[in-house]
Amino acid sequence: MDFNDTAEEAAYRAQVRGWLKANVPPSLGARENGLEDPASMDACKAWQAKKADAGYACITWPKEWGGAGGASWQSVIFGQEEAGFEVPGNPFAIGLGMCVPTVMAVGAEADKLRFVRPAARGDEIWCQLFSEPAGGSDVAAARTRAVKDGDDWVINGQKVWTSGAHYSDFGLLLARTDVDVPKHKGMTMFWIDMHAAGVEVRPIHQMSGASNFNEVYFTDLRIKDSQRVGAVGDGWKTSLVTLMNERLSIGGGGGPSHKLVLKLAQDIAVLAGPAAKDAGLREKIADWFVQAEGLKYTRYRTLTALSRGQTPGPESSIGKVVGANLMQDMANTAMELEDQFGIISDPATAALSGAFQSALMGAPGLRIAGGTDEILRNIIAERVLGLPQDVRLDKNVAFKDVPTGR
Amino acid sequence: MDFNDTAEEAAYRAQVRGWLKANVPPSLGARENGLEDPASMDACKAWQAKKADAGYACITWPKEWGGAGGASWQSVIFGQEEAGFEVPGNPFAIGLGMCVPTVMAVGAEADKLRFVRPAARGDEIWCQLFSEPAGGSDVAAARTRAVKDGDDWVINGQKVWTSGAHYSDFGLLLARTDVDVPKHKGMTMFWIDMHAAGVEVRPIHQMSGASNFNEVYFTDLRIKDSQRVGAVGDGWKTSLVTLMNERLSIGGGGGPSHKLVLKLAQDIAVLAGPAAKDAGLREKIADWFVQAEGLKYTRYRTLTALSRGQTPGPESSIGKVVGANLMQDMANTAMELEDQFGIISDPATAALSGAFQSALMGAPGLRIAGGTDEILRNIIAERVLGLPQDVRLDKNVAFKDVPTGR
Amino acid sequence: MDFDFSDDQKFFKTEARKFLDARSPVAVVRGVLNDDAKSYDKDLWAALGEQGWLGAAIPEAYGGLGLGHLELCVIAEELGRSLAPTPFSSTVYFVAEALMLAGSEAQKQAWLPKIAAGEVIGCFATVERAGTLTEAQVAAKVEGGKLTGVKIPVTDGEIADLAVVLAKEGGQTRLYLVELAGAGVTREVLTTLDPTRGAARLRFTGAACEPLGEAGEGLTLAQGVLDRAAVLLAFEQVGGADRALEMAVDYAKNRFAFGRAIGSYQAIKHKLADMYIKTELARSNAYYGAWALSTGAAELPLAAAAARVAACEAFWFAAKENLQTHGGMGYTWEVDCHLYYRRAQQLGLVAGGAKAWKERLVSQLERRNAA
Amino acid sequence: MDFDFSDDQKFFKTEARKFLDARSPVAVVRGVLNDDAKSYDKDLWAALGEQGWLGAAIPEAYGGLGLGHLELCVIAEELGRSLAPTPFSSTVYFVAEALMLAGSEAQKQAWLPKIAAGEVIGCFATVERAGTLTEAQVAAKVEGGKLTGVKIPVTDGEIADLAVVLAKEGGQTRLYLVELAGAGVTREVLTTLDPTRGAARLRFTGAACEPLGEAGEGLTLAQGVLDRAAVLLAFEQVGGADRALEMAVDYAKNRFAFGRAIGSYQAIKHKLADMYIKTELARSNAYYGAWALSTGAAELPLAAAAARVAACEAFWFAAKENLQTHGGMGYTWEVDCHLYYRRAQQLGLVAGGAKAWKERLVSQLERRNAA
Repeated sequence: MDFNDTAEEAAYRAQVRGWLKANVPPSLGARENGLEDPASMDACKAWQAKKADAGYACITWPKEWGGAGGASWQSVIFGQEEAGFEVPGNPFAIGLGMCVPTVMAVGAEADKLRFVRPAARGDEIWCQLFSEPAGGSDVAAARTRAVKDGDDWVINGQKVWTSGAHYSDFGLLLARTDVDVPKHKGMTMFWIDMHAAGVEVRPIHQMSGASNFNEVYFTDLRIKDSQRVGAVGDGWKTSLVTLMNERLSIGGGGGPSHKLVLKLAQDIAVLAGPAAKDAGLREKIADWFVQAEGLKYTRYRTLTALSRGQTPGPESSIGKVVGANLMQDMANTAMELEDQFGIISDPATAALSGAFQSALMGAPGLRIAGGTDEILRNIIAERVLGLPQDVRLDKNVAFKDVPTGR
Repeated sequence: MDFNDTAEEAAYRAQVRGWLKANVPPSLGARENGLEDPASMDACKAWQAKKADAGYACITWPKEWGGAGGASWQSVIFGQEEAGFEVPGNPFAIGLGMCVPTVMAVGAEADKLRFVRPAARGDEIWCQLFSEPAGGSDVAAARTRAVKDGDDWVINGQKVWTSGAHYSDFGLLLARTDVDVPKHKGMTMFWIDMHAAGVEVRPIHQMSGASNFNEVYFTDLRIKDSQRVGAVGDGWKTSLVTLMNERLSIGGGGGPSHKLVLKLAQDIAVLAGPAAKDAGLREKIADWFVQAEGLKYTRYRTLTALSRGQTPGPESSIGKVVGANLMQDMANTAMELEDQFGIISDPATAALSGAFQSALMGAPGLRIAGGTDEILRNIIAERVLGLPQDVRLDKNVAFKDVPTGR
Repeated sequence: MDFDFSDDQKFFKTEARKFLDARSPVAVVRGVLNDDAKSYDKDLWAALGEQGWLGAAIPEAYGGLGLGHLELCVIAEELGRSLAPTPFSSTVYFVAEALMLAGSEAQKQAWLPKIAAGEVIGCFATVERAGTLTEAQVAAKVEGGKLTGVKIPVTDGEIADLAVVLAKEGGQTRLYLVELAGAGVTREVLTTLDPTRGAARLRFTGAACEPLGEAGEGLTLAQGVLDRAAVLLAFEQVGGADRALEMAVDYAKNRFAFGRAIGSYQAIKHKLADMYIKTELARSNAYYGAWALSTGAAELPLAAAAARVAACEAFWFAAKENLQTHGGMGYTWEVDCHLYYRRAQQLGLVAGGAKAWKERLVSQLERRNAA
Repeated sequence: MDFDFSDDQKFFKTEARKFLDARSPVAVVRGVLNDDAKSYDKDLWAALGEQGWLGAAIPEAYGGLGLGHLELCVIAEELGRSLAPTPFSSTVYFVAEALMLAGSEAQKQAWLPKIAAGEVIGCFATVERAGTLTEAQVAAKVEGGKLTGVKIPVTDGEIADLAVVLAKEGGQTRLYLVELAGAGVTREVLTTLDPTRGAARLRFTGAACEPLGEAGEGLTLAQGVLDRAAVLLAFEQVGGADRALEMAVDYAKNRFAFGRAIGSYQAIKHKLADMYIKTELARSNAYYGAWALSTGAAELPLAAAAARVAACEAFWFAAKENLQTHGGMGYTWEVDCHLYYRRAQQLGLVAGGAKAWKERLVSQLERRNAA
């Protein structure tokens, strides 16, 4: 056991750090996705192109496709080092992490030639069009129809929870092409032009007030059969390729830490004296600490596997279910500690700029997005522990006959 | 809202108390079931007979069957008052609470005449033979076979978790009479003589060291068709009558209370000082208190419904699932507080005579017996909240074809 | 043994629910949520006054209906269920109760009839910063009948006419009545987690005030008011938890995933069973609190703490797990889950957080055990 | 980044498991459980000595294998998994570690080779009554080289040859070595929740003793030993939790109810997923503790506390919910669930309860944050 880099890792890290120091552009102040401001988006694209030229975009992709032909651990190290700088946002993550790898894996040769390099350089942005209102956790319940019409397909339906749909150029679409076969067998994958007529993007107003996601409506959207990604009826199989390409979640869960609770507690009195000396709070802090540290060292175990050239074990699946609940519990406890004052959410007035208040409003989304607590526990139970699937009434029956309660 | 008795209730309570003062026999020192000592059993029977003669046994039963034709609230008041005295144990509870009412409800007239009065007087004791090793939570999975042979039935199989089997005179037996129909339709109820050849009772050695339950084996036990209780194939329906007759659980969950934790804490120091002043412990005590008090007042709501002549609502179903987990959590916390010393279980040396240690060993049983945590939550979800049943693979298929994993 | 509401009270509850279903539908709640300039619904407030609910527990001699606190508990449960966006709790549970607990005959005569008639909105201004309310926290001062200091947050402070303020005079805590329309009072609206209920920062710079109760008894009387309010708020919380459970059950029966209603999966079933359990335990503790409140029993401080601790837990659990049961839809602005999530926090903090009440509960328990 | 055991260490682990599967099957554990006169298995103990495990972390200069603490962690995990009924932890994690931490060269020469060779059983005698170990608790006294006092409970005290005892001399705490075969020592066997491990009350009435470490440093050194032991015990706990999870998974796959494997019901699935989560978090914290222990890092006190807190939680949860998963069968003497339930308590208390360790953890955290 050794927390230090190997010689090879250290050399790569030094090289990366040097490059970043020399090349990170001056800050625009704007960060992350959802950038409506054209200047911010331009900065993101310029930064991605610069990384691509230097071999730091899509590090593990083959060089012929715009990558660097590197190893996973190099990608991890670059990510760690880049996180230390204030760089432009990354609206490319979903396209490069999920959509384009799917095209690379099962798409037509012409599509690969057309799409992969521009995506790697950040010239074109992709979004993923899988989730539907009636589907929720059940991606294979997609009802958006694609109907063959000569050499074209005509698309009608609705997708939901689509990140970045409003600034994407292309989308990877999972559509139902046959309702007379079982649900997993009647779907097909396509790529679509998000700027085409027949595509309408509407932002979703979240409970937190923000709009990080969209609904996407298709009305008689006509596409060529050449826009098919994989065979007709292979959509579910193809979607699994997409979902398996989901990037390893390396970062922390976000939100305030136990340190911030201790800081809060130093300024607050409870009945028996300073909150920082309250044994009940201290026990909770200890519980949170071992969970957060446990997740951190679990990620280190994953990185170690990568760095040894192994496939990481299932331990990485526990991160979100632990992190999201931790965040909700910590936020609630902190507000309880603030007592009546805790209700104030305005950053200018609230304790610690309202960090716990905004965590409280964000945590419910984190417990749902990218797999609910319940779905993740199913995955752990079935894929890690090998427990049997629940009884399925939606298999071996035509999609149109699957019970929907309506 | 009024915690006081109505005039009618108060009068009955006074009458009961007067009678108890005059009639409770001198203590033998022995209590409750499992009394191997013949003198103890004789005392129990004598006390039951005395109550029956005075109209205090089976208060709600019709007078013609040895009861007092009274109301539920009278039964509750008698129970409350009797609990204030040290009276002989009650090995009759299962028979009078579940078995005999079933005979009264669906049994043959001759059986009622033969069995009800002697049971009410305590002359004969009954046990309930439903649970089986392969059944567990699933009572309808009973495999003990009853095969028709002329006018007789021949019984082979095994029951488990039978309270009082070793001192019972009769048993109410749920047996499988047809394996070619769905599981709920192929069972029949019988009464059997526990002293008959072909019945063998073996105590179960529990993890706590005690043996409160038995296994009962049937080997070619031959009984008359007249011992049938209800129609052939109606066993499941009849068993529901039995289970619905289960006495309202009026008493508390047993085990140590939050008061005892506070007492323990007064004598113990933690790092920061006396444990009784430890905010973490105090928060837990508050949580336990509101749960225990919540259960107490929920029982009061049930009693109020009874006292108003109403059927109690579903609120009484929450008692055990809350109480058993509370007991386990409290015991574990108390032992943690005792720190290294907590491992000592010998009553002569352990803190507070090892009350928390024995609660720790008893709680797992309480979480299982009479419906596991999981089954009780199912019951609340389905019967109280009206949520749909889980998918059932054991219905509409012949019993012999129900998957068993073997 | 009679541990339930009477048939009359149950009938009153049914009527109250019908009334609120009609007058406080979710559209009214969202009307306040979506309008930054609104922190309560004036029409609904007027209607509550017309119903006589504001004076349900105020004696007839002071213009109330004189029904008693059990009836007020019934109203509270229904208000909590409907999320009614009004200053009912500040005015009735806090200010009217403070007047009945500590007011002189003249003060009662002056204010209770106006409260009962819906002419006066009240607020309870005790806290000045984050943390449990203690004597050390009170910096507001009265000198020569003039009040100076800052109270934050004050629920309904931005719309109230009359405030009950905790301050010190000569180093001793005391409660004071302050008419907020007078000179020396400025108010700033606060942004809070629950925009369907208002809150403000009140600055007093030499505002006129009159004592309510004796000098040196300010904190004790404030706690007495909090005990009363805690019981009534517990009923609001039980009402809210009950409605959140209903929403979750309804959604779980009708939402299908993988070909089955999600309510047929044990993860959902058992979550909702736990919601039911916590809500029933909270209800039973609230009933005991109601008994103690309505009979003026010595057990009130313990009963109030138990009611509050159980109710905070039940509503918080029901609100967050109702949202979780709704999945992605639950996280949208359009679906009502977040209204209950916000209100659970508002009610969980408005009379002080559960943590402080747990400490009070155990202190009372020690006192009882020692007696 | 290399945050895992090496391939060699993993091979060693596989071999250790094979060895214990053969030499410490459940029949051996039950042999101790069912015989009141036995508190450990002598043959197994001898076999562990022959394997060299007792000296795994003892330097070769003192007769050990000198492999290091990471290898000892590997052994600990497997011992925990198998419930091996021996005085391994008392002798190796406590007494050998105490000697290595605080012993003079002569003391190390005298005792470590004997421990490594399996000739000496050790015990760690610090506690005298219920509650966290503090200076105030220590009543045992040394005067003129003679020890007087009572230590209870002392794990393996009834079979040990050598005790490390915490006592006071001139009001200052200090550790002492006491040979238990000498005069002035009486022992009484204690009945505990885990009969597969022994414990005793030790009475010293003028027993000969020699100081281990400096005067005034008794409590600090004892805590240093506890930190080391906490990491090693955490591996035993992770091993036990892992095995309990395995048992539960196996039972859930094969036990049918209502026509389905009970492991297909979400109530069971999610319970077992939570067991897995807690066990993985405990494992990761234990690994960090192993790193700190094996490198002598300054982070050891914090890392040890985190490892212990996470491990206590994981094993307790796994043990109680494994039993619950087994239903009625789990509550019988014949099924092994209760062996893990008992051992989870034994390991959860033997180095002090999780509550006290949480306080230590936060103290260390404050120290680190302040630095």
